[in-house]
Amino acid sequence: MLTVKDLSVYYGVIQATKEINFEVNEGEIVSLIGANGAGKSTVLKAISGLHRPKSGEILFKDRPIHKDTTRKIVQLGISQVPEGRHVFKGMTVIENLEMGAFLRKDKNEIQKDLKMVFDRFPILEERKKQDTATLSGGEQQMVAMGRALMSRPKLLLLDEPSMGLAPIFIKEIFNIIKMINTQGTTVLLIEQNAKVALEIANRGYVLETGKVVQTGTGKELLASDEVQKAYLGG
Amino acid sequence: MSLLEVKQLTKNFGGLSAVSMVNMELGDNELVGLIGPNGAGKTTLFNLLTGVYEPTEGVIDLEVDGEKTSLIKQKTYNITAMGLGRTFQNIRLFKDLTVLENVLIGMHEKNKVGTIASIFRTPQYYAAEESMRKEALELLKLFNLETKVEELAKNLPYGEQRRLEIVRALATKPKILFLDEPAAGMNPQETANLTSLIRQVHKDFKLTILLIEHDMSLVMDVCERIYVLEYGRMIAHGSPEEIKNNEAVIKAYLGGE
Amino acid sequence: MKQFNKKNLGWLIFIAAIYILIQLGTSLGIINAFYEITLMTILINVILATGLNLIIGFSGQFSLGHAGFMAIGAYCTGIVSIKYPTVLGLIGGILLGIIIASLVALLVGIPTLRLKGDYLAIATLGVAEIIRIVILNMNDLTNGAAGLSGIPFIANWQITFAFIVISLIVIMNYIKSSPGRATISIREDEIAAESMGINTTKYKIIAFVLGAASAAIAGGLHASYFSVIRPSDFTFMKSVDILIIVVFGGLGSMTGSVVAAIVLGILNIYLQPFGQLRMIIYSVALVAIMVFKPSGLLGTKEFTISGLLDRKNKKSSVKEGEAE
Amino acid sequence: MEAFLQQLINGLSLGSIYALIALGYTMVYGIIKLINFAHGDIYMVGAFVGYTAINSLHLSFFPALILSMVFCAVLGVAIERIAYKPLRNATRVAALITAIGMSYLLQNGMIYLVGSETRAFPQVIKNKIYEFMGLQVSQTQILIFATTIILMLALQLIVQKTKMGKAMRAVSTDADAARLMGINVDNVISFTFALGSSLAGAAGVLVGLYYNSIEPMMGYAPGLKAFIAAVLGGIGIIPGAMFGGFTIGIIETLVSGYGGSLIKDAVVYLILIVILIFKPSGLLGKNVKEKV
Amino acid sequence: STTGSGSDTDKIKIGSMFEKTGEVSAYGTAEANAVNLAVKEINENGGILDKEIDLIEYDTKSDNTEAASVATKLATQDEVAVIVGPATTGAVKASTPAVTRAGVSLVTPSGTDDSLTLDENGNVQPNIFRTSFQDSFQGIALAEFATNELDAEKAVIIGDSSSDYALGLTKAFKGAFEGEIVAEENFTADDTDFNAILTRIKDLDFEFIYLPGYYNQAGLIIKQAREMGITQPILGADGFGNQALLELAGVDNVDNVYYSAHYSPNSDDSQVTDFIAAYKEEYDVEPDMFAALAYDTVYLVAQAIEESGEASTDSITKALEDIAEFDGVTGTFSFDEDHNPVKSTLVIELQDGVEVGNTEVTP
Ligand SMILES: Nc1ncnc2c1ncn2[C@@H]1O[C@H](COP(=O)(O)OP(=O)(O)OP(=O)(O)O)[C@@H](O)[C@H]1O
Ligand SMILES: Nc1ncnc2c1ncn2[C@@H]1O[C@H](COP(=O)(O)OP(=O)(O)OP(=O)(O)O)[C@@H](O)[C@H]1O
Ligand SMILES: [Mg+2]
Ligand SMILES: [Mg+2]
Repeated sequence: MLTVKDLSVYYGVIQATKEINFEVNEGEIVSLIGANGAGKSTVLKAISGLHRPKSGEILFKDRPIHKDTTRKIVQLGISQVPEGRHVFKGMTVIENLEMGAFLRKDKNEIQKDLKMVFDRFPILEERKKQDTATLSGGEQQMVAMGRALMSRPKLLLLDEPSMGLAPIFIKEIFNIIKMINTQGTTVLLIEQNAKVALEIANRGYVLETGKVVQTGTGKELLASDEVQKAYLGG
Repeated sequence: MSLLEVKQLTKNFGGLSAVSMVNMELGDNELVGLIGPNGAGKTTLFNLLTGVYEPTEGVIDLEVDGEKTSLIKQKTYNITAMGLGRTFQNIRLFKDLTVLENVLIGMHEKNKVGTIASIFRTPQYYAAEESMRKEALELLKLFNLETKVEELAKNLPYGEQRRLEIVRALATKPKILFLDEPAAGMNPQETANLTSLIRQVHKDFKLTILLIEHDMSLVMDVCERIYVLEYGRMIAHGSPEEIKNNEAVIKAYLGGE
Repeated sequence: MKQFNKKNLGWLIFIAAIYILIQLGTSLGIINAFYEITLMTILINVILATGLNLIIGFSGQFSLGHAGFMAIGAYCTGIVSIKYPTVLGLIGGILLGIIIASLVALLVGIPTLRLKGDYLAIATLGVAEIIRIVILNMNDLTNGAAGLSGIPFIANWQITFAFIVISLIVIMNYIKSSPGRATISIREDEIAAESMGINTTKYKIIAFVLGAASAAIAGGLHASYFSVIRPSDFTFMKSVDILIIVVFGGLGSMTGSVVAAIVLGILNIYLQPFGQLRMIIYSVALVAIMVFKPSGLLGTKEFTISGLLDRKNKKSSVKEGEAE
Repeated sequence: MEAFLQQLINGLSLGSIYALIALGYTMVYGIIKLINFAHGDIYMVGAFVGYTAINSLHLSFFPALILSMVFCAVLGVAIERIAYKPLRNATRVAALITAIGMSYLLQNGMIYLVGSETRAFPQVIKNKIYEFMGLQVSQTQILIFATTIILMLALQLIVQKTKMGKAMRAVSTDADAARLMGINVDNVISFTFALGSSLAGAAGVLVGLYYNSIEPMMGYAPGLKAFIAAVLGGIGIIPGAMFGGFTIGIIETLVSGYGGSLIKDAVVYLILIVILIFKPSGLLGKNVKEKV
Repeated sequence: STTGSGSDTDKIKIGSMFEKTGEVSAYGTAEANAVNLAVKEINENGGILDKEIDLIEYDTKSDNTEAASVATKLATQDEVAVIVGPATTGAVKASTPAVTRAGVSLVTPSGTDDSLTLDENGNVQPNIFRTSFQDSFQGIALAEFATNELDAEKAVIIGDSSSDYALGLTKAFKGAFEGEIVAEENFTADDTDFNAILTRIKDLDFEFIYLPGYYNQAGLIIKQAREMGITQPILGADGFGNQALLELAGVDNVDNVYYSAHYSPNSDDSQVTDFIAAYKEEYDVEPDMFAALAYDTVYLVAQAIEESGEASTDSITKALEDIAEFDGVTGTFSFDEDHNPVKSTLVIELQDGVEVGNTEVTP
C-alpha cells in the first residue's frame, strides 16, 4: 500500500533520514522504533507532504505522492496524528472533529462518523462543546485521533500517541489502535514505548540516525538482542 | 518541622478546580513521586509551589534558615532564591544560548555581580566571572556535558536537553528540585540512564527531589514515597508498594492488568 | 586576564584607527561639510540603534517609543546649552537629559513592562507620544510646535565620537556580563528566567533605562549639531526609523546595529538625487532586504576583532565572553 | 447633558471609523499574528480607487464601493504573496518591518502617481442631517456606524460559523495541523487578506465620502489609531476591534469636547496605558497566563 | 566661496529643495512644481545673463535633518549660486547654519515664522530671505480687518497646535485684536474630525471664527461647521489659498469666509492669468498660493542675478537685499532690512464659494 524508496530528507544542511526504504501492506500495523532524533517523525512529515524530501520516492497504492500537496495526500486517504497532538486550541471538541472532515462533502456520512468517534471515545461526547485548550493531555490525544479518523483514512500515521499519557490511557489508546485496524484501517505507528508497539505490530522497522538498521515481524524484533538492549532497557 | 509544608492548597481556573485541598509534606533529602492521570493537576501543583500561579487558597510554607516562610504571593524568582528549583514538562531552555550560558544564567542570582561593577569591569567582576565559569564547567562535567559547552542549547539532542535542564536547575543551588516528567519522550533504555542520574543527583547534592512521571518503571524504582492526584485531589499517599496495590490508584491511573 | 587585555587592546587600536581615519579625512578635505553631516547622522543613529537593540534585541521587550527619550535628551540639551553655550553646557544638558529620560523610563517602565508583545509596543508608543505632547504644550520652555532654534553648535564629530565610544562600551560591557546574560534570558524565555531566580522586572527596567539614557545622549548630540529641534522631529515615525536600523542589522547584534546605521546612512546619500522616487526605491529595498535576509545583516552574531585578527582562536575568544 | 449626548454621538461616529479600519487589522493579525502596517495605506488606496471610479469611470456610489473593495482585495493578496509570505517563519519584528516597507511604498507610490495634494471626494450621496431633541446626526454618520456594526457581525459569523472561518481559525492556531486536515493554508491566508483589505477599501470610500477629503498620506493617522484600537480591544478579537475603536473615538471626542483639545492625544494614550495595566490583554482579551 | 557656479560657466546652478515626500509634501510638491515651471519658462526665454539655469533638485522628506543635509550638499558639493525652498519654517531653520557657513543665500517661498530671518539676538540672518508674509504681519492685518471691516468684537480661535504657522498667526492675532476672545480650540494636522470642538463652541456667543491653518483642514472645518449650523464668518490666512478649500468644504458651505492673500486668483492682471494658465497646462491642477509664491521666488532670484550681473553668491545676496520693486504674481515688493517682503495683503471675501470682493489691508 505504501512504499518508501531511498528517502532522504534534509533540514537545511542536516540530513535527517538517509535513503530509507520500507513498506506498509494493506491491513497491517507497522511500527517504526528508534532513539530520539533517529528521524521517525521526519519520515511521517515527508509522507504527509509537510516536509519535502530531497531525494527518493514515496508511493501510495503505486502512485508517487512525494510531489503532491498535503491537501492532495489527505484526499488520497492518508491521515496523520502528529507528535504532540496539535489540536486546534480555541476551538471546541466538535469543531476539531469537523476539521478532520474538512475535505468531505457528504454531510450525512460525516454525522455518522462523528457518532462513530463518540462511540469510540465516549468522554469526548461529554466534552463536545468544550474548548480543547482546556482538555487534559489524554483527552487531547483522543481528539487528535478522532480528528484523523474523521477523514476516513485508508492509512493512518500515528506519531507517539502514548507520549506523556498516564498508564491507563496508554492501554486504552493501544486497544483503540487495534480496533481501528481490525475495522480496516492500515496503521503506521511510531512509538518510544517499543514493547507495546511491537506487541501489536505485524511488522516493525528500527531506525538509527536516519537509517533503517533492522526489520522483522513484531515478535522477531521483540526477541532480538539488539532491540532488547537499545530500546527495551535490558 | 518538615522542609516544605502544603496545606489545603487549591487552584481554580474559572469553574475548574485544577488543584483542590491538597496537603503534602517534603522532608530533608527525600525522593518523592507525584503521579496521577492526565489533567489531574500535577503540573499545576508545581506551578503553585514555584509561584508561577497564585493559589486560590491554601498554605505553602518553606523552611528557610530554620524559619517557616510562607511562599504565598511570593514572586517566582524569590522562591527560587529561597531554594526551590525546577524543570519544565515542555523543555524550556534558553534555546539560542550556549550550554554554558544556560548554566551561568542559573548561577546569576547566587553570585551577585552588580550591574555597575559589570559595566565598569571592576576586579570583583572578573573574580566573580572566573569562579562562576569554573563552577559551571564542573557541574557540566558531572552530567557528561563538558564537551558541549559551546553548543547552542537548541542543537542538543532531546535527552541532553533534558539533562541540561536539570543542570541549569541545580545551578540555582536548590534545596528542593522539582522534575516534571523528565522521561517523557524517552525510550526505555534512555529512561534507565535517567533513573541512575536522578539517583546520583539526589545523593551527591543532598537535596530533596519531587518527581512527576508517567513512566512507572522510573517512579517505582527511585521514589521513597509517592503522592497520587486525581481531579485535583490527593487520593493516595504511600510507599511504592502501597501505591501499586491501592485499588483507587489502579482504577484511576494504573489500570488493571 | 591576559586574554582580556589583548582583546581590549585590539578594540582600542580599532577605535583609534577609525578616529585617525576620520580626522585624516576631514583634514585632507575628503570629508567635506556634506559628508560630515552624513557622518554625524550615522554616529547619532548608532547610539540610537544600539540603545534600542538593548531593549528589543537583548531584553526582548518590544518598544516603539524610542523617539520620546531622544526628544527628552534633545530638549534638555537645547534648553541648557542655549543658556550656557559652552562644552560644559552641552555636557550638562546631556547629563540632565540622561537623568530625566532615565527617571521617565523608570517611572513608566515599572507598570508597563509587565505587558507583553504588542501591548507593550502600544504602551511605549503612547509614552513617547505623551512626552511629545507635553513638550508641545510647554511653550515657555520649549517654544511649542515651532521648537527650539539657534541651539549653539558645540557637538562636533570629535565630541560625538567620544560619546559613542563611551555609550558603546557601557552597553557592550553590560550585555557581556552576568546581569547582561540575565537580561538576555528574559528574551529567550521569561518564565524559565524567573525560575532561575532572575528578577525579570528589574532587568527589563535596567535595559529600558539604559536604552532610554542612550537615546537621550543621541538626542542631545542631535540638537547640538543640527541646532534646530521641533516636537515633530520625534514622532512615531522616528521610532520606526530606529527600529528599521535595529532589525536591518540584526536583533541581538550590537555590531549589526552599527553596520546597519552605516549602510543605511550611505544608502541615503546615493538615493538623495532620486527625489520623489527615492522613498519608493527605499521602501522596495526595505522589503527586498527583509524578504531575503529576515534575520538582518548579522543575525544575532557579533563582529569581533579577535574573529577578524585570528579566526582560529575564535572559539576560545567567544568562551571568555569578554567585551567583544 | 445635551452637549454630552451630542459629543457621545460625535465620538461614536469618529470611533466607528477607527473600528471599521481596525476590523481588517485585527482579522489579519488574528490569523498570522502580523501587524499589517500597510493596512492604513490600503484604506488610502481604497479611497483613491473610489475617487477614480466615480470621477473618471462615472460609476455611482455602490458600484464604486464594490470596485474599490475588489481592487483592495487583490492588492492585499498581492502584498501578502510578495512581501509577507516569504517571512512566515521569520521573527515577527522582521515581518513588521516589511509591512512598514509596504506602507511606505503605497504612500510614496501614490504620491508619485497622483501627487500629494488633498483632493475632494465627489459627494455622490447628499449628506442629510437629522435633528431630534436638539441632537444632530448625519446620514453618513449613520451609514458608517451601521456598516461597522453589520460588518463586525458578518465577520464574526464568517469566522465562527462558516467552513472558511473555521479553516481560518485552524490555520491561526496551528498551520501544520491545518495542512494535515487538507486545508490549503496559503489560500486561507490569502482569503483573510482579501477580506481584511476589502474592508479597508470599503472604509476608504465611506470615509472619503464622509470627510470629503483624500490624500496619499491619509492612511497614516487613522491606520495608527485603528491599530491602537485593535490592540486596546484585544488584538485578534473581532468584537474587540469594534469596542476598541469606539472607546478611542469617544475618549478623544469627550476630551476635546470638554476643553482638552490641546492634550487630546496625550489623554487618549494615558487612558490606554491605564486600561492596559489593568487589562493586559485588552478590553475583550482573555487574560490567559501561559500554561507551563 | 564667492564664485558659486564657477566651473560651469555657461550655466547658472540654482538649488531647489522642497518637501516632496512626507508629512507636508502637499505644499512642498506644489512649490517644487512651480519652481520647475518658472525655470523652464526662463530657460525658454533665453535664461539669465544669457546662461541657462541648471536646476538641482532635492527632496527633504519633510524631515529637518534631511533638510540640513541637502542644504549642505547644495551649498558645498553642488556649489549652487542660490537656493529656493524649502517650504516650511523648520526646514529653513535647519538649513540656515549650512547655507550661512557657505555664504549661499536661500529664499523660502513660504516660511512664515517671524524669527526665520533673524538670529537669536535679533540680528538679520545674512543669507535667508522670504517671499511670503511673516506671521505677525498677517495676524495683525486680520485682527484689524475683523475690527474695522467685520465690526466684530467676539472671536473664537480654532488653531492647529501642531504647526508653527498657526501658532505664529494666533500669537500675532491675539496681540493685535482688541475685542474679546471667547474661546480657543485646537486641533492637530492629522485630524479630520472636528465635530467635538465645533459642538463645544456652537452655542457660544461669538461673532467670527479666526482659523489660522492650511486649506486641507480649514476646508473640512468649514464644511463641518456649516453643516452643524454655525454660520458666523470664518477668517483665515494665506494658507486658505487653494482651490481645494472650496471642494473640500463644498461650494455651498463656503459662505462668509474671508482670508488674507497675496493676490486674487480671479484677478485679471495678465501676470496672474498667464501664471494660472501655464501652471494648469503643465500640471493639470489649479495652482495655489504656495505655487504662486514659489513661482515668484524663482523670478525674484533671476532678477537679482540679472541685476548683480554675475552669478556669484555674494553678489546675489547683495542684489537680493537691494532688490527694488520686484513685480510678480503675488504683488510688487522689495525687502526690508530684515529680509521680509514689503507688501500689502488682500483680504478676499467668499460667498457661496465665489469671490465677491477683496480689501487691501496694510497694517
Ligand atoms: N525543524 C527542524 N529543523 C532542523 N532540524 C530538525 C528539525 N526537525 C527535526 N530536526 C532534526 O532531524 C533529526 C530527526 O528528527 P525527528 O524529529 O525526525 O526525530 P524522531 O526520531 O522523531 O525523534 P523523537 O523521538 O525525539 O521524536 C534530528 O536530528 C532533529 O534534530
Ligand atoms: N492556565 C490554565 N488555564 C486554564 N486551565 C488550566 C490552566 N493550566 C492548567 N489548566 C487545567 O488544569 C488541569 C490540570 O492541568 P495540569 O497541567 O496540572 O495537569 P497534569 O496533571 O500536569 O497533567 P499531564 O500529566 O497531562 O501533564 C487541566 O484540566 C488543565 O486543562
Ligand atoms: Mg518524533
Ligand atoms: Mg503536567
